[in-house]
Amino acid sequence: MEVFKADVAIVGGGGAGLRAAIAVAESDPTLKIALVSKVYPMRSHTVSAEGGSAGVKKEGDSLEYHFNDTVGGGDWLCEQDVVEFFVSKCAEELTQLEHWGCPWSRTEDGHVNVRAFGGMKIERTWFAADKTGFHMLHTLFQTSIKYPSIKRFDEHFCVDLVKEDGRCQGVVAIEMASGEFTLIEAGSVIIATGGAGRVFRENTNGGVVTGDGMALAYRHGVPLRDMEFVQYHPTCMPGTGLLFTEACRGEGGFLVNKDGYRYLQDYGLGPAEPTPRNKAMELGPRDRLSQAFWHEQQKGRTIEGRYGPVVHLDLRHLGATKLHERLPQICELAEQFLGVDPALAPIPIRPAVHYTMGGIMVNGLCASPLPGLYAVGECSSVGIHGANRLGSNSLSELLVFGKVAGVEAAGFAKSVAPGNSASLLKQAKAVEQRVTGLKTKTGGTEKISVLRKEMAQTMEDGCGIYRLADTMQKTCNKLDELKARFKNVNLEDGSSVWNTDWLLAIELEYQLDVAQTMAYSALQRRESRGAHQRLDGYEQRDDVNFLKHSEANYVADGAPRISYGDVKITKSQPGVRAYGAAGEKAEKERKASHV
Amino acid sequence: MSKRRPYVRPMDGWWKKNPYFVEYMVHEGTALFVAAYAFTLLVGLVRLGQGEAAWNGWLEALKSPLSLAFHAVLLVAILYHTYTWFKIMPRTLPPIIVGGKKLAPATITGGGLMAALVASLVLLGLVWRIAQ
Amino acid sequence: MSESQKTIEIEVLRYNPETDQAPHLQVFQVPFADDMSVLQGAQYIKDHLDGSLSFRWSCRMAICGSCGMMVNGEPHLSCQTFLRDYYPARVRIEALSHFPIERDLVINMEGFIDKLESIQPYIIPKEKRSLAQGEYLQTPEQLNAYEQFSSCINCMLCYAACPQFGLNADFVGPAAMALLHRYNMDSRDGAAEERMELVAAEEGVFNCTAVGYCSEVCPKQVDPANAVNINKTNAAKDYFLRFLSPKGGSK
Amino acid sequence: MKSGLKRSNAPIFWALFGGGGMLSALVGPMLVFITGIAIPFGLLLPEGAMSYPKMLAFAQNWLGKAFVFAVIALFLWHAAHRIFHTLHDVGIHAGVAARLICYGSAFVATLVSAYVLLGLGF
Repeated sequence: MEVFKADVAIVGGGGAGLRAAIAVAESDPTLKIALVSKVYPMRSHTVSAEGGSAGVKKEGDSLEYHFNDTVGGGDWLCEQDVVEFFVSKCAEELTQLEHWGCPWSRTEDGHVNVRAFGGMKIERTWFAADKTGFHMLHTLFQTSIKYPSIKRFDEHFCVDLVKEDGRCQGVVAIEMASGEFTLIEAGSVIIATGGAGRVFRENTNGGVVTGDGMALAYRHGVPLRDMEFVQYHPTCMPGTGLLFTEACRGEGGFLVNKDGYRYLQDYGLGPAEPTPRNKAMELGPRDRLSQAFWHEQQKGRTIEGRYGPVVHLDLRHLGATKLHERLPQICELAEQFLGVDPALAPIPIRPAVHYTMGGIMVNGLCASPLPGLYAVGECSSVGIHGANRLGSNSLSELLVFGKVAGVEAAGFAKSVAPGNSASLLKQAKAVEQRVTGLKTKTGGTEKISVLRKEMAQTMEDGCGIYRLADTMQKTCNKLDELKARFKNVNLEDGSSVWNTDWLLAIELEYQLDVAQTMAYSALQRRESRGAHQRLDGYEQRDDVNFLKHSEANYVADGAPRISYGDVKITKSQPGVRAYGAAGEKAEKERKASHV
Repeated sequence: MSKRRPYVRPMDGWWKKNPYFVEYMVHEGTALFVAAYAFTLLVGLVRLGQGEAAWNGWLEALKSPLSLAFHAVLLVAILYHTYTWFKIMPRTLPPIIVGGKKLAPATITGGGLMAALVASLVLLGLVWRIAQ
Repeated sequence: MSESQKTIEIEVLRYNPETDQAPHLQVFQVPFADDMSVLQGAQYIKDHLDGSLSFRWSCRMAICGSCGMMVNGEPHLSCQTFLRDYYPARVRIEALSHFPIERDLVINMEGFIDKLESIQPYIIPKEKRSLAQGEYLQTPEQLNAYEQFSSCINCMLCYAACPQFGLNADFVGPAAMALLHRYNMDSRDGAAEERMELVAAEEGVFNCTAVGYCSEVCPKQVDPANAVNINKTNAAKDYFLRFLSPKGGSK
Repeated sequence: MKSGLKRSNAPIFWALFGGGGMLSALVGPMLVFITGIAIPFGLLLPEGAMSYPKMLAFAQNWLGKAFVFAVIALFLWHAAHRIFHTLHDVGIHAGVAARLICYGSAFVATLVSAYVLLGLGF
């Protein structure tokens, strides 16, 4: 087995992993960094982010406002000290990215431009047309090339962590091109593998978004926190789930039902005005908009499409010129996939799974309870998104906490003595034997594509926009059954070179673990908060019993054990989460009561 | 031991595999005709240097049907060269900004063809004057 | 739906280095729907007909750059190429031309990555600026000068369209040159002269014979041929003027 | 950046190729028409337009000399460069031999035309 000795190993080469790698390299150029990614870094799913990245910039905006929007948007399930740190660093990190070459869209005088986004009081979303994630990722990847201390392991698939003396000391990875194993010894490990949206059927996520890192940490005893909070993005393509960015609404798009009526005004988001007003109507938060779609469907006011009910995203009034300048990719997607020219016809859309708010439990410095193990980005739960993430906060999260994770992991790596190589290699060989066994064993009857589809379907049935105890219970049971059936899986491909059948099987095993944490956490949260909404007697938020983070703990060969942890409240006491005119009224009353 | 064995596909006959490449080879092939014409002129120049008789012999040769056919083919081939030369030009020039907007490729190609037309007419006019 | 009964034949170039001497074609019958992409066709084969088929894909929306393939001999992103444009005829899919095949539709792209790394694809500032000083000012016109070249998704369709790369794998090639040009044209960057060494080298721009197909197949309208050819002019200027200029261009 | 990169000498040949390509694109077809079709067959232009005295005078004028030289030399350098690359394209990577044949003949032709033109005097 190949062995590489690194100081810091980073698993995941998307925005968070790359930012962390650069932070390690800049904090100490003598540290060796192993950046392990199952795809070439520029293929990572950060690439698909469209709308933009939040950071206070405009006159009249303040850190206070960004803090309040984020904490309120998260339905008060946020770590407020972490949010406070986060909002204070966003603009600086976005400026750093500008210095590294990110082609931010500009105002006429050459400054970086900002746009409106859902749930944000003031325009503070930095953007690069509607390809923000693409430009951020490529800028980070290309910048990372400057640092000779970053050794990339591209198309290396991480299959386990190795531990010794109670701390994480490295990772084991498969070189996909050869099917051979590599042990990367490291003083500290950062997991930055992104979300897990592919456990659902209809989702906006790339094929790589399979929760690998979450499952790795979870199996080694690190809790997955707040996993029941899964964001449905309200404007996605029916059938494929592809995303039409929130910027469509930020630029002034309307959501209308089959009668051409802007239905959001019926759900406490009005009044309906012809131009976008922040935190109202189409610029409300994603959970509310997705829920409104569900209600419209119940009322029979949606449009029947080829892939089920849809509503319309109407951009016609913006005009072809603005659409092609501000939303070029949206125009391309609509034309190619749906045959719709957004300047001439409304786009059929529906909600789809987009983002996992929860993840690997870490503190505000990205450190997990397992010494030496850090996590950052969508795979982590650092505590800024709470029960519902605001659009454009996650790209900023990658930058702000990517840097934190890099600096912290570098410091930790320097503080520890080198591990026992012989013992780590022994562990790695055991991992190799176990993982290779998956493709060499015979007599299995289950097909991975079948198991995967059943998992995705049951997650959609039980953990959708609205949830009921009995369907969630069914989903939990189904996932238990699928885990049992997985043991009897049969691979069609026993080869070594680029064996994707094998890699998909390993991914599926990760996904089943992560899906279980979502379903079991959801079942046990008997309240409605943010993206977790119930219709079976728990329609209200319950701060007495559930102003708490859920923590899913791994139980070998069993269902996860769910425990609860406190939420850090500093300056914003839980209040009424209101938008539109009601939101403005509530804010005025809040201010008055403070005077 | 790695079991990787990347397979490199041969390039033989690549230009036959795509209409775009066929066209490319045809327009590259116009070079043969440009060369043939240049050699024809070179022969004429040498004959001119050898005196009046030699020159007149060359002129006579130009009047043969074979020469006519040859020049007709040259004309078509070099016309095609002109067309493709300006067709590819938008890809080879730095962006030309007029009134804040990038000049469209068709405009650049059209401009090139216009320039060729003007140059040809000027040339014809000059020869006309010399002939008088 | 009656469409579920329609099928289309997809012919796939298969290659398994552990069992095959050379690639060979294999035909699959795939259910056809008019909104089905070529990628979805390949996914259907993998899920239902032959789990050993290997190919790269991820985002499904033409931005991650993974899923480039030859579709009936032309380089395409398979996620935004639709079976309806071929139906009812058979479609042939193969690994991207001009690259070594690792397995089935998976090419070896290590050479491309080396090239990407060789062009110094990062800002080397003309003037240093601290974070406290805020962003560099860049007008929309200045952004416009390089924005198109920054849109490259590294899908490598242009390399599959470039016979000169096929004939000489050392040629830096279209996408890498477009990216190099992107940084040269960025108002914040000051390293065009440093990058000239590679532009003017034997591996550089003069391998290009202006076939132009790279720009035809580019899914993001980057026009890499333009980047390469502008740099021919730049390299020629540098070649002839290096004796005049006191700085002397590059070596 | 890779070290040990060797600067290509292509700019010389590429510049001659480009010059010849542009000149032949601009005036090539008309020249062929005039010298190969119109004058020999008395179309549009009188046959005497290319009579010995007229052509001699033309070739003795420095402008006329420059024009004839440019046309013959640049056309050939253009063609030589393209043909050399096309040989490479079709798999004949003869290297030095192909280079000598293509650029060598252009070079010789350039010398010959210069010699004749100078020999015709001013």
